[in-house]
Amino acid sequence: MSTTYTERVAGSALRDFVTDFAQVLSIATFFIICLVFFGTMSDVFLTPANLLNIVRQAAPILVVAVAMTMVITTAGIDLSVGSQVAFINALAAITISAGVPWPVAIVLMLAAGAMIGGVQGWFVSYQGIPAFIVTLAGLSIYRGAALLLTEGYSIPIRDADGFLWLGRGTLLGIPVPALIAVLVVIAGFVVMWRTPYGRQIIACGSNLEAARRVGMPARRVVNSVYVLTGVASALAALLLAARLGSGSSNAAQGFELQVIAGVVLGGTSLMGGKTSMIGTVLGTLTIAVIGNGLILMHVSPFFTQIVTGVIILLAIWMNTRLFTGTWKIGKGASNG
Amino acid sequence: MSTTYTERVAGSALRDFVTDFAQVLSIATFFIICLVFFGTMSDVFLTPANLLNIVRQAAPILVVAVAMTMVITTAGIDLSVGSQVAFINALAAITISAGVPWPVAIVLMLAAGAMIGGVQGWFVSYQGIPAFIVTLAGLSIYRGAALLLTEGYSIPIRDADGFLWLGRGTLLGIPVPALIAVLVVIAGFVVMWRTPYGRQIIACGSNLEAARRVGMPARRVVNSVYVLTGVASALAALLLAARLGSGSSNAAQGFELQVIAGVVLGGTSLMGGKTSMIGTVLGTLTIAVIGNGLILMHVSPFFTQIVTGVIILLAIWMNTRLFTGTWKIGKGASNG
Amino acid sequence: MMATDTSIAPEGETSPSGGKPLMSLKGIRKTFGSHQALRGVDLDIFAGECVGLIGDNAAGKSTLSKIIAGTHIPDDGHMMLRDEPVRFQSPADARARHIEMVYQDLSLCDHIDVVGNLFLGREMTKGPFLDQDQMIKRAEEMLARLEIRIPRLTAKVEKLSGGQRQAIAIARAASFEPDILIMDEPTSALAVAEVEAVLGLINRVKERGVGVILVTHRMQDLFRVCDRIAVMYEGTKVAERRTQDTNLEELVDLIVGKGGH
Amino acid sequence: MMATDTSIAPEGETSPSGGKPLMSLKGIRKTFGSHQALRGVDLDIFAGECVGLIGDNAAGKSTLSKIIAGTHIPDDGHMMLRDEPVRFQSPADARARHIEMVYQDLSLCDHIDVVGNLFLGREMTKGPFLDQDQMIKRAEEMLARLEIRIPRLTAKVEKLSGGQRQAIAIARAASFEPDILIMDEPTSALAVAEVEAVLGLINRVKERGVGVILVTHRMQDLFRVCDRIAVMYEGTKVAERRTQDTNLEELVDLIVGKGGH
Amino acid sequence: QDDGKTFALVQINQQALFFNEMNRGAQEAADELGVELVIFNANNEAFEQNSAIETYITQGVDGIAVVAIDVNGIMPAVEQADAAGIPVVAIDAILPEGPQAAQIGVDNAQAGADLASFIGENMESEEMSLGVVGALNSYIQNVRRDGFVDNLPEGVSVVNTVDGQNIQDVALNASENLLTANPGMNAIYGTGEPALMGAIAAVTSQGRTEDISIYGWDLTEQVIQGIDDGYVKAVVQQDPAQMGAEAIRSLNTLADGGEVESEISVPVTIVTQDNVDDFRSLFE
Ligand SMILES: Nc1ncnc2c1ncn2[C@@H]1O[C@H](COP(=O)(O)OP(=O)(O)OP(=O)(O)O)[C@@H](O)[C@H]1O
Ligand SMILES: Nc1ncnc2c1ncn2[C@@H]1O[C@H](COP(=O)(O)OP(=O)(O)OP(=O)(O)O)[C@@H](O)[C@H]1O
Ligand SMILES: O[C@@H]1[C@H](O)[C@H](O)CO[C@H]1O
Ligand SMILES: [Mg+2]
Ligand SMILES: [Mg+2]
Repeated sequence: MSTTYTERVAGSALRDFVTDFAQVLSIATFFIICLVFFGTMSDVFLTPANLLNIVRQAAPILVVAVAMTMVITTAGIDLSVGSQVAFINALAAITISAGVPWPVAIVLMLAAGAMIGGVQGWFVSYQGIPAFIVTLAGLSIYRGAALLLTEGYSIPIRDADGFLWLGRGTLLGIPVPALIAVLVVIAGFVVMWRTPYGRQIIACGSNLEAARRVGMPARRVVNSVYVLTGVASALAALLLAARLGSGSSNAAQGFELQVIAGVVLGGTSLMGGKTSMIGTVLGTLTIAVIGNGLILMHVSPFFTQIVTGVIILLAIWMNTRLFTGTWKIGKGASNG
Repeated sequence: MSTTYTERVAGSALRDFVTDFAQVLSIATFFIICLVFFGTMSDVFLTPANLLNIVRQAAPILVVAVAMTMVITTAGIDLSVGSQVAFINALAAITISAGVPWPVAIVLMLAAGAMIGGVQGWFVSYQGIPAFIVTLAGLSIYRGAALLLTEGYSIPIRDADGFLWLGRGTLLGIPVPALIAVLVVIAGFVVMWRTPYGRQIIACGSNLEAARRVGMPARRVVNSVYVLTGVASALAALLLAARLGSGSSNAAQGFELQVIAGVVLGGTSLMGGKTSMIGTVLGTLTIAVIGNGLILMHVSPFFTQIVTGVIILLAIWMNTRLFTGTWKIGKGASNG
Repeated sequence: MMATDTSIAPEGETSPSGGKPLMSLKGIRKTFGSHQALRGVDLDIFAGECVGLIGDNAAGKSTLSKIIAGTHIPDDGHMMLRDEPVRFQSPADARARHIEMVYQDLSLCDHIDVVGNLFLGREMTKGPFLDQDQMIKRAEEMLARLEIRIPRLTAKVEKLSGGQRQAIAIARAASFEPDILIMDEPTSALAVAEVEAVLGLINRVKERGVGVILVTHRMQDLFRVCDRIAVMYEGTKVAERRTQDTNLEELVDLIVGKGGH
Repeated sequence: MMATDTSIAPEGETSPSGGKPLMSLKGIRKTFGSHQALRGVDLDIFAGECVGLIGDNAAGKSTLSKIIAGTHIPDDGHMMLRDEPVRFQSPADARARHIEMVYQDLSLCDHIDVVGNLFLGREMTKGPFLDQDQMIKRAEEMLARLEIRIPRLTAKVEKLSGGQRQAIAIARAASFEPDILIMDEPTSALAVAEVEAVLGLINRVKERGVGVILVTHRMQDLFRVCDRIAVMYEGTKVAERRTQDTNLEELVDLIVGKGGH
Repeated sequence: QDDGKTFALVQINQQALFFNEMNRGAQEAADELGVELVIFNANNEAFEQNSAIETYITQGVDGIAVVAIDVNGIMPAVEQADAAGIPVVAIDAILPEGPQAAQIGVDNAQAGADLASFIGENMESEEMSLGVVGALNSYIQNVRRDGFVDNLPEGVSVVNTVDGQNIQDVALNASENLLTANPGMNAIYGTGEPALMGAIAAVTSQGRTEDISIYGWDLTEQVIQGIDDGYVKAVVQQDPAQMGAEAIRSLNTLADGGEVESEISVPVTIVTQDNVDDFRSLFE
């Protein structure tokens, strides 16, 4: 008896690529569709001024979304970022009003953010309390603290032009907040893509016990990502304060959901392990573009919320069908 | 050579009990501490009138929390419940104002809730879109729809005393909303504890693929829990409308976070599979009790948010340390 | 590209009964991304016989088993069950046709207790409620037959030892009167006595007319329960032997591609 | 309650070298809830030898292995490493002492690719960045030594076959020059040739002076690589034999409690 | 001095100066009268206001002042308080017919209309195209929007309305987009403090102070700066502190068995460059 042994032939690498990056490809496609659609519907939309506008507006969200991507990758969540932004934003205005030089104030605020995040992260990682509960408590605490600090006043920031430049200035024609956001995004991307720390974050989210077993400092890593959201929230708070020229406890309400929406839309999984920094950027920008585009199209404000929701849902739906291959006709169409 | 073979002696069953029910025991303990504390601090707190008050106030949250427990047990989430409440609540007011008899309106509203939930569930289960995104879109869509219906105003419900009784009346001295909530809680408890459907929900959350492989209708089950949050939201909306005597697009803002907080505080895990209906009830009531107690204690409103957050955090922290046994002194204190 | 063993004796001859196969697969293909997991596989299963399915790691054994159990949908190929063409859209379809499988990854629900996992998808009820007492009683019998000791049937399976978990998966698949029982490396984590119990179980169900597919790397077990052995290589079936016509060395050679003597 | 085999020859005699043990455990106990997983276990591991650890399912083999690897902290008992008392608070502590383990559940990160899992916790870097090219090159060597074929090293391990996954776990533990290598049922999912490769690997690392603990249910493997065999029963060590002084039947009897002839 | 009376003030939120000023006024009045004041912050949740009132009823406070989020929805609680013999006064948001003893504050619709006619009287050009930054989730602000828009003079057209959601940074983004979307627009109306703050930040940071006029509600330091700089033309300023004080004084009278006017009006001022100096002291 003779048997014929043949080896498998490797199929097209493109298929693996599409499978591996389905979610990013999907949000990228949809982002482009949005750009084209709004570009067609409004003359102003694709003007450099408007595009820069969008990036400047999205900058605080982008900055926090980068850190949030890391938190969510560890299967955690940080619901307190909006309150942290409000708190630091108020604290910054008070500090600067009190005469502290603004560069010093910036350093102090970033340190305060790191501390707040560090404490929350400690409860999550070393005490094993669900991140949702810890940061929900934080959401309440820091918003309350912001209220207490400002007593409802919005505190103007005066005589700190250098500081205000952070929010309003431009460098080489590009708004400073946009530049800062781009730097943060690049840093976040490189960290997650090609550093041992990024690898540790993914490992902790994929299989925390496995990460611990291979000797990774799993708890420290989990703790650290909350420090990062703290610092990022502080940075976002500074950008907002500089843009608004004031600090107020009213700032950044619902901010956390906007940030998380961008991250999840970009394909990072709330169950941990699955991450995409590019996806986060595209997800966040998509939401910003929709908000901007609808106003440019003069959609009635009574409809904007409905339209925004429907667009996001249909978009992700369409793209899921496109890229997971379930759109094949007939058999194999259902997966069970 | 002779070897001695002995069998293991089973240790105390109490230890297993404590381990298995750590989270419920912990929230129960804390709930009792809260009762005792506020009872000591305020004469009014433990009066039947106030306690019934608390249950009536918590009723809408409790009703939705029961359904939310099921959703979260499947590793899902429903962020749209607050918006659904606002939408149905506005719709109910409009329907009744339009002259539809209130019993008919109630049936219509519950059906509308089921439909809304069913659509969201379909996207989650049959289309495989993350529940977070689907229901975040829902959060936006239904709030927008409520705004559109009411144009930002509130719509009074008149000449429907039977309907208003649902929110304000009493039966045998107990407020009707409280009775309804208790019925829903009992139903939810029995379903999760002792029915095949409850078992399917847990299985889908624990290991969706395993549930599918043993022939469970996994997708249908996942779809169904969103129908339940839809119906529960509609019921909560009716309770609210009946209590307030009006429908408003502003109703139930931030409601989703309150509901989810109660569920998670009660020990149901956002990662799915781990569930506790009793925990949900205790978690929800704890938050309600803290809110009520702080009002009775005349805590400055600038501090309530801070105090609420701190109490929740410290409570869960204390209890984690108590019941997981990590409080043993010396070795074994750290788990790595 | 197809490379099935053409020189093997025709179907009828390798079958123990000479009758019609219980289940028959033809030209089954399955591709994941760029990877061809199965490149056209034919296989027959007869009632009352055990087919051993062996092959190198990643040869495609589990993929083929899952296709029979309805867990994967093949890209191409036909399946016949008792002469009737079938196309499973989900494991529920296969289970409805009395096809049960022990998965290599066990497919247990960690958050559910031992009893619950044993009866998963087939809970016993009393009225609308789960009949926990009845299930516990039957669970004890089911496990006793596999000689496995599990002290607390209401403990979550998460914390059980590897062997205990595997025994639960086996008990679950074997206890509900399947017509076809697929076992993907069912004894890999079991101790000696428990392996014996599983082999005994296979022989018992065969007598009842069940068709068994046994995927295993434990060559010595094949000769104790299998009537026929199919060898897979890189997504194809390269050989099929009656157990009595072959021996360990030949099988090992066939697996690694030194076959064809 | 303690039930170690008291009639066995004293330590020195079962040791291959007659020297001091590399690692020595005394009176190790571990309880989970109401369940006594380990009820006082003593065990020595010598450099350059392989100790087989066998026993019925749920006997406590994995629990004992995890204690040596720092994954569990014992409730009671002492551990000595090269005459120095040690108390591991985490696997990182054990890894720092060159103790590596292949876990029964493999402990892979499903979302990370093959290379990433092989180097998990020991990533190669170039400056502050991962040196992916270098890692891929070394990963190919690591896997080749185990004769496992994995077509795409940048594929997520999630989708790999059972045997491929196990090979990754083995390669990871064995490739970084451990002093003590604990393998909890490392060959359960491997095909014939791959099992041979692992047994060969064990013999090779023994020659380099590594102390190996092999937990397995494949009795025949024990005789190919082990110098000494410890038998566990219900959380205790009931017997210890030099491989050359025992045989398969005796071991099977010892496992099920018919021992002591 | 202390006759042991306790009054409750049920507030909407504490994130705007308006409410905090009201709280301050109420507190000062309470101190003056020697009564205790407790304040509840509903954080914009309508049903929390009802819950708080119910709790105060059980506790037996001597009077309740409420700034309603949902004017219809608050009524059951108001009726309950009345049934329990506790006097209720409403501040700012006008409640429908009911047992409340007094309505204190501003007619927001009327004030909106007044601002509209102010624009009519002071128009510098024939045409004005105006964008509205509103807060659709605030009943009071919807009233202000409609009162204003419905009474705009000839020549003024509303080109776009955006929703600032009563959050400063949201209002800022919405205002920026409003500016981009309507290059020809030359005026903005902000219906409340966050909306106005957002509009001001947008106009200043985009350097549009030359060609955009801003109108709106509620003074803050930034608004005064804007008036000084000339691009903020007119702002409705209420006297929230006085509203709060009036509420407590009324409750005190009512609790003592007295009677109060059913409508206590606290007039608004339209603040322009002409009279802004009178208000500077508020922010020192
Ligand atoms: N869901 C999947 N997605 C992508 N690739 C898959 C998937 N399932 C299996 N594969 C690939 O198909 C090939 C065959 O896998 P399969 O599990 O069938 O092997 P096997 O013969 O059971 O091997 P083992 O003896 O190691 O269990 C492997 O290369 C595997 O990586
Ligand atoms: N984390 C844990 N929590 C609770 N019980 C546990 C835990 N780990 C192990 N056990 C219990 O301890 C006992 C011993 O388990 P262990 O995994 O050590 O057995 P084993 O000898 O490795 O068995 P197998 O051969 O089946 O792998 C089992 O009864 C198991 O249920
Ligand atoms: O009435 C108030 C104030 O005027 C302030 O603008 C904040 O929000 C509104 O609801
Ligand atoms: Mg397999
Ligand atoms: Mg084990």
